[in-house]
Amino acid sequence: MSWLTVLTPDEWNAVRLSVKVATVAMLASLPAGIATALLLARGRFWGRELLNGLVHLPLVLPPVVTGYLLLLAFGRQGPAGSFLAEHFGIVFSFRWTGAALACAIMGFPLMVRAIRLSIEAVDRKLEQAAGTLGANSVWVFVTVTLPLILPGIIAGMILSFAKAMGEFGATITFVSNIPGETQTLPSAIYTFTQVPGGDAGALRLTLISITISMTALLLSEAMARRVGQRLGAA
Amino acid sequence: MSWLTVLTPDEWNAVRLSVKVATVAMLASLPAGIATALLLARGRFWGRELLNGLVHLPLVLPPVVTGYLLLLAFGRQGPAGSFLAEHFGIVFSFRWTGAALACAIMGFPLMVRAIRLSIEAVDRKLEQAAGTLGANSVWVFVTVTLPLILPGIIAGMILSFAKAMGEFGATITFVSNIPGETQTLPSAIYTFTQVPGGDAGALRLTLISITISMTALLLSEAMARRVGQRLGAA
Amino acid sequence: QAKADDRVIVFAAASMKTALDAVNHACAAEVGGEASISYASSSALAKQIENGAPADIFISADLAWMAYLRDRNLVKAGTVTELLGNSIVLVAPKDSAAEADIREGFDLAGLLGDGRLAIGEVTSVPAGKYGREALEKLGLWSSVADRLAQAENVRAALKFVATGEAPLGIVYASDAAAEPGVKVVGTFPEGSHQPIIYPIAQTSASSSPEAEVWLKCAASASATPFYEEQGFTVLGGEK
Amino acid sequence: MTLDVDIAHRQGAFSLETRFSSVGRLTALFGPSGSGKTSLINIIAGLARPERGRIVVDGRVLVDTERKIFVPRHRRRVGLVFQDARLFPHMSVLGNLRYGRFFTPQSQRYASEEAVVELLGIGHLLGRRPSGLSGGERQRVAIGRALLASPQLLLMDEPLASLDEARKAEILPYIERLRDEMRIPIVYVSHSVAEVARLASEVVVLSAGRVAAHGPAAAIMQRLDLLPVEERGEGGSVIEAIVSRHDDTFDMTVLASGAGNIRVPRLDAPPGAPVRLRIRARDVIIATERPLGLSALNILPGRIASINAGEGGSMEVRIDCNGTAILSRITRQSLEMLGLSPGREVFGVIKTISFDRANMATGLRGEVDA
Amino acid sequence: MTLDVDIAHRQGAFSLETRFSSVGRLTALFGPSGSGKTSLINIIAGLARPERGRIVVDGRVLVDTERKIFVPRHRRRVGLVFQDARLFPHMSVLGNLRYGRFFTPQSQRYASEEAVVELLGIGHLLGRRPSGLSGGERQRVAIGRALLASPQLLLMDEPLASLDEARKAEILPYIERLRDEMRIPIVYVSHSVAEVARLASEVVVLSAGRVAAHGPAAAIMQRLDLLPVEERGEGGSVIEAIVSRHDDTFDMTVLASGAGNIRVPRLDAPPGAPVRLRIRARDVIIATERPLGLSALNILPGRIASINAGEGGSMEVRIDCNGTAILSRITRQSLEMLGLSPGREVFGVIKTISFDRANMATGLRGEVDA
Ligand SMILES: Nc1ncnc2c1ncn2[C@@H]1O[C@H](COP(=O)(O)OP(=O)(O)OP(=O)(O)O)[C@@H](O)[C@H]1O
Ligand SMILES: Nc1ncnc2c1ncn2[C@@H]1O[C@H](COP(=O)(O)OP(=O)(O)OP(=O)(O)O)[C@@H](O)[C@H]1O
Ligand SMILES: [Mg+2]
Ligand SMILES: [Mg+2]
Repeated sequence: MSWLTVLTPDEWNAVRLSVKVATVAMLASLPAGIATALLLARGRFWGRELLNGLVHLPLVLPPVVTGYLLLLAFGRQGPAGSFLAEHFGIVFSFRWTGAALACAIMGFPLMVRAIRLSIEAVDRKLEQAAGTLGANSVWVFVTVTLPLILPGIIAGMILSFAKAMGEFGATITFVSNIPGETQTLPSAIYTFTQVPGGDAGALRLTLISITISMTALLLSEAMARRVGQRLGAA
Repeated sequence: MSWLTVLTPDEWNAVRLSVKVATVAMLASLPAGIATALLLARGRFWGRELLNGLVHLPLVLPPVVTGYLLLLAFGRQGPAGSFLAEHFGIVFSFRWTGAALACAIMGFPLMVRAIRLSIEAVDRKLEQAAGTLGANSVWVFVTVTLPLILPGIIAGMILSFAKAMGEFGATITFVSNIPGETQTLPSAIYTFTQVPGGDAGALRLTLISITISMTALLLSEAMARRVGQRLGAA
Repeated sequence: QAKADDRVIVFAAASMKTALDAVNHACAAEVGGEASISYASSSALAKQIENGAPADIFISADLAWMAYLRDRNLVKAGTVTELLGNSIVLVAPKDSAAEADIREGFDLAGLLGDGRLAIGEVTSVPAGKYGREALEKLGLWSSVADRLAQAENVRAALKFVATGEAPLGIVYASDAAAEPGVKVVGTFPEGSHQPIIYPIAQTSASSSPEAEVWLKCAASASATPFYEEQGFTVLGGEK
Repeated sequence: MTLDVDIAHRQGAFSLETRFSSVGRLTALFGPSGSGKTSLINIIAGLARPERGRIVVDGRVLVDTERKIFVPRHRRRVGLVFQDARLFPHMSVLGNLRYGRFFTPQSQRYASEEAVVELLGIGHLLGRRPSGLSGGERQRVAIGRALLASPQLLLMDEPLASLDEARKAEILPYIERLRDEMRIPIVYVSHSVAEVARLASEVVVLSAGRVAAHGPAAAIMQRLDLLPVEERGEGGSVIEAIVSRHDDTFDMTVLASGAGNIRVPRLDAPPGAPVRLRIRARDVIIATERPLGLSALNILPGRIASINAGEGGSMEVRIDCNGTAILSRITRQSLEMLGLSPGREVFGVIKTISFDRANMATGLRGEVDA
Repeated sequence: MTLDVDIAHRQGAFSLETRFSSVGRLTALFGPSGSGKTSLINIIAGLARPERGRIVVDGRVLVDTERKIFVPRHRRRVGLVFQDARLFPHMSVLGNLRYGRFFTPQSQRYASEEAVVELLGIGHLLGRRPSGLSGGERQRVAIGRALLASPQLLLMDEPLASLDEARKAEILPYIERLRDEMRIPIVYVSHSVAEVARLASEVVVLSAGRVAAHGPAAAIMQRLDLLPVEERGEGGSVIEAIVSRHDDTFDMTVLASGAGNIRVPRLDAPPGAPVRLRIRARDVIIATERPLGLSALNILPGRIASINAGEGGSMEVRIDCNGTAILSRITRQSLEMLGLSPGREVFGVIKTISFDRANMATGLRGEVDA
């Protein structure tokens, strides 16, 4: 591929890293995304609106602020960061895992909303039917609700992935811009835009980023179509 | 209110401007959002995937890039910008309208996806029923589809609004950060983070931004609940 | 002009906000009203001016973006002035025991331990560029090149240090002075890098006499205390 | 009405290839589950586009694939009562009912809201949402919604399946009135022979997507072999009569028919009104001499025209009463015991009580033999 | 089975306050649209939580609001055939059918997949999605899905409403077998008197959320006044008999009953087998002297026990045939003409042909009078 030769090793690293970070962010936040969507769609508990607000925060806050808050919480000295590092050996600071965390959090409101919309559209009578057939609530969820909300889950995943491919404000503020470790494509692109004459480089990387995202998007659409057919939509 | 006295006139301007920009961005993009969602959910035309990709671009691109592209296209010298200015007298460059445009575009993929998910969940048999009762496709849409996708529309609107309240990367790149004209809350917050000792100011504005967004969120949830009840959801 | 009123519009690097706001306030009487100051990164501002932004004055955080505009005749060459200077320092978290005498070959890597050196992005952020130049000059670059934590801007680099995320950082003296979470470990010697200069100029598109007045006022002795209070050195001299 | 259907259509493994032409005022679609009734109805309503063929209603071409005609559904003015009510969940019951009215020109509205609401007994539901209705209530609202759009052709897909008999009994006469007074052509899907016999002027029997039989209701009803085994008890002869007089003392009506006078429970029709009468074959007893001291009031003299073996040891005896055929179903044992054979003079004995409203229809005169 | 229900529940303006206790093997729920049948079924299945009350099935407390017991629906082992099929759209027909099996311990599975698929005639649909099924096909799959979960109590909400008579006739005997051989207690909602009379050992009549009548099927079926007006034609006496012998020559079966021998079309039951017989009141002719030369084979001597006025000029005559009550419905004219009065000796005349499968049930002996 001619791209390979056009890209510097650092840029090539950024491409690989971005895909890794976006994929991990998307997959790792999925269980929490589904759980949160479920809580928000179905739960009737105190603090529901608080949770809802919290989920939306990364959307509302300028990414720099989110990044800074992440730094305070999940940094080496942050309460969550030091706890996780001590007890689970999970370190975010200046690691690609931190980039994934930042991307996951930035994409979280989008993922949750998509899944939640799907959950709210589920015909609860089908869940009742599953219950009378002997399925407890976990099984009902796994065998009925989950398959029915697949379109929403797919939409949530692609939104999260796409957001991760474009996110850099929170990432760079949280875990810096270390080539090979935390320098994702958007960070690299941003750097290019900040130097006179960097437009060509920015454009090149942007095109790569677009190509990757569009491939993911096409994949997701194909998956959604298959799911849609399975659900018998016209 | 004590906030009023704490805020400088420029900051107060930024608050008002942000609300205006977010509201206008949300409302102005709604018709296009619905139309695009409809096309993507129902349309079977050449270029569908292209449109889909285009809609997702602002999510994928670093906001700075989006802002720069907007500057190139809708700036005073840009093709779209000069066309609109000449023929319709609509000027975006360095106006609050430009900030609204940037926010609308940044929130567009979120809005479209939410509405699209709702459209895909509509039982098309109900539309058929409306057809047999004499409604042509426009009436079917207005009287059946539209009310049924209201939850998605509300979700799309609040996502767009929240995004607009947090967006600054594209905005500041496109229309700069001119107090009273294009300085929105996130831009103002950003500026604070760039100077020593600005954290207190940033925090203050951030809290205001959160308050506004959470109010909007609560409103949207209340609306969605009412709509949900009307739809007879359990 | 596309702007709504005829206030002077200043495009300035974001790091100057505190000082420049004060200067703006002080000059209001002389100019006949406060200017509107749009703070953003120098790159964004330069590109906006290139695309017809209604700015009267441009203050860049480095010479490169000013040169970019001057090469395109977007600023009035005669008005370009080196307004302020700054220096870069090595900082550590305030409770750090690190001490350093910054000179050629000192053991920066040893001081870092297994931590990272926070710095502005070395190709795009001015403070990062100066930092890199200094490190190269002092022969330290190769020992820390892969130990950097580059930030989007110098403030973010400072945050890395202030939160203890990075044990050391290279930032402007002006930033270090105002951040209670850090202490200055050492100052990079003059001559270890290009002079740090914030140039100011009036744009070619600006025809407002108030803008000239504003520029003069901002560059005048009466503004000096405001700059110095924020840790800048005042240069004042044509280039 | 004339309804010409000649279409071919596939969906999945199922192919519908249907050709018939009905001149009846109410055409019944009859056939087992999965035989294509709903599919056909959907095609007539314009919900599905047949692969090939023509549909013409009263000279109006709705579909002609050859001439590339496909009238969109909202211009067909075809009312459709769906098998699954399909109410609009976001509208109240009243909103649902009024939906179609809006699209009907004032001059063409014939259905009155009060009358329909009253008829369907849904007055107390008007403010409710469909989600709060019972199955039968939902179906009633769906019927009302279709009626209130004042369609020019009414398609009803098992409209009464989920209703109790009392409710059915109230709605059936209204459908008769639509058919007769409003002269709205109707296509009616039903599994109930009683309903079909009562309402239909023509019957189309579908089987696996093909027309298995088709003709005037009277003819199809006499062909017991066309009916599902379990429904044969409901089959019999359909004859025409005229209200001769009312017997107020005993609350009865005397009908004059070709086969003689027939006493039935009181009918709400003026003397002279035409009446269509279904006489179940199993309700007809055959007597070789005029019986005495019997509670059955109708004793019709006639001559055996033919005898055929039915299923399960039963015999179908056709009695020619003055030129009108009456079908009787008896056991072979009775046949042999009484020594019945064609040509023999006998009496058809029928209880008055065996005629109930489900067996008598007014207003279909002239179409029985069409 | 014993089923004790004593609950109070509100939904919107509708209040359900139902109290009955059924010991029958199949309890029929009967009542007009909107009377609360589905609501009651939902509460028994655990889909709704009653505001107050108790539900006990065979000594197992499912709900007791006072003791704060509410067994969750998945632990009730209550199979529910919904009025609206509610198939899982994301599974094939086979997936739907097998769904419940997964949650049933191997030892408790009694329904065989092949048998159920065969019975319901859905073998050709197994690979399909529910969206590609016709209304009746969907309902059949729903029945199969509930059966294959091998429930310990089966609730069926108008399961056969959308099916044709032929299909019904195939499924009814299976339900009888479930009831009799598997001894699965069943609660069955239906609008069809024929179905209820055939299947039910007990009947609960609901009206506006209250129990209007309740008792053994035989008793309820005799009380014509409890039936909806239009269903009274279907009412009559339910008597017990025993297969006496088969008449191979004429393909008939002779039943021995308290009222005398009764000839019916051939039944598939061995001599000695108990049979339950519904004799429609309208099918019974009264003769003052033993009729001759009549095709009707069953002539039961008896004495008039009572005479009541029915609706619409009809009279209900109860004939005591050797201690077994036979109900006859005749016109007032016949009554006066024949000069009938209580105590008078008469003959009840009934055609063999008027008994069809829908009127005869095997295997319910001993529960008629329970
Ligand atoms: N969710 C609800 N909210 C309010 N009222 C309801 C709700 N569901 C049902 N009802 C009302 O409760 C009553 C009983 O409903 P139910 O479905 O039990 O009737 P049903 O006897 O099954 O009737 P059908 O034979 O028509 O199915 C009806 O009047 C109905 O309108
Ligand atoms: N969307 C579809 N795709 C494939 N096959 C279908 C589809 N819809 C219906 N069918 C099949 O077409 C046949 C006819 O269906 P249709 O709904 O017309 O039957 P019906 O006569 O109305 O039956 P019922 O009395 O059960 O409602 C059935 O065999 C059904 O399985
Ligand atoms: Mg159908
Ligand atoms: Mg019901």
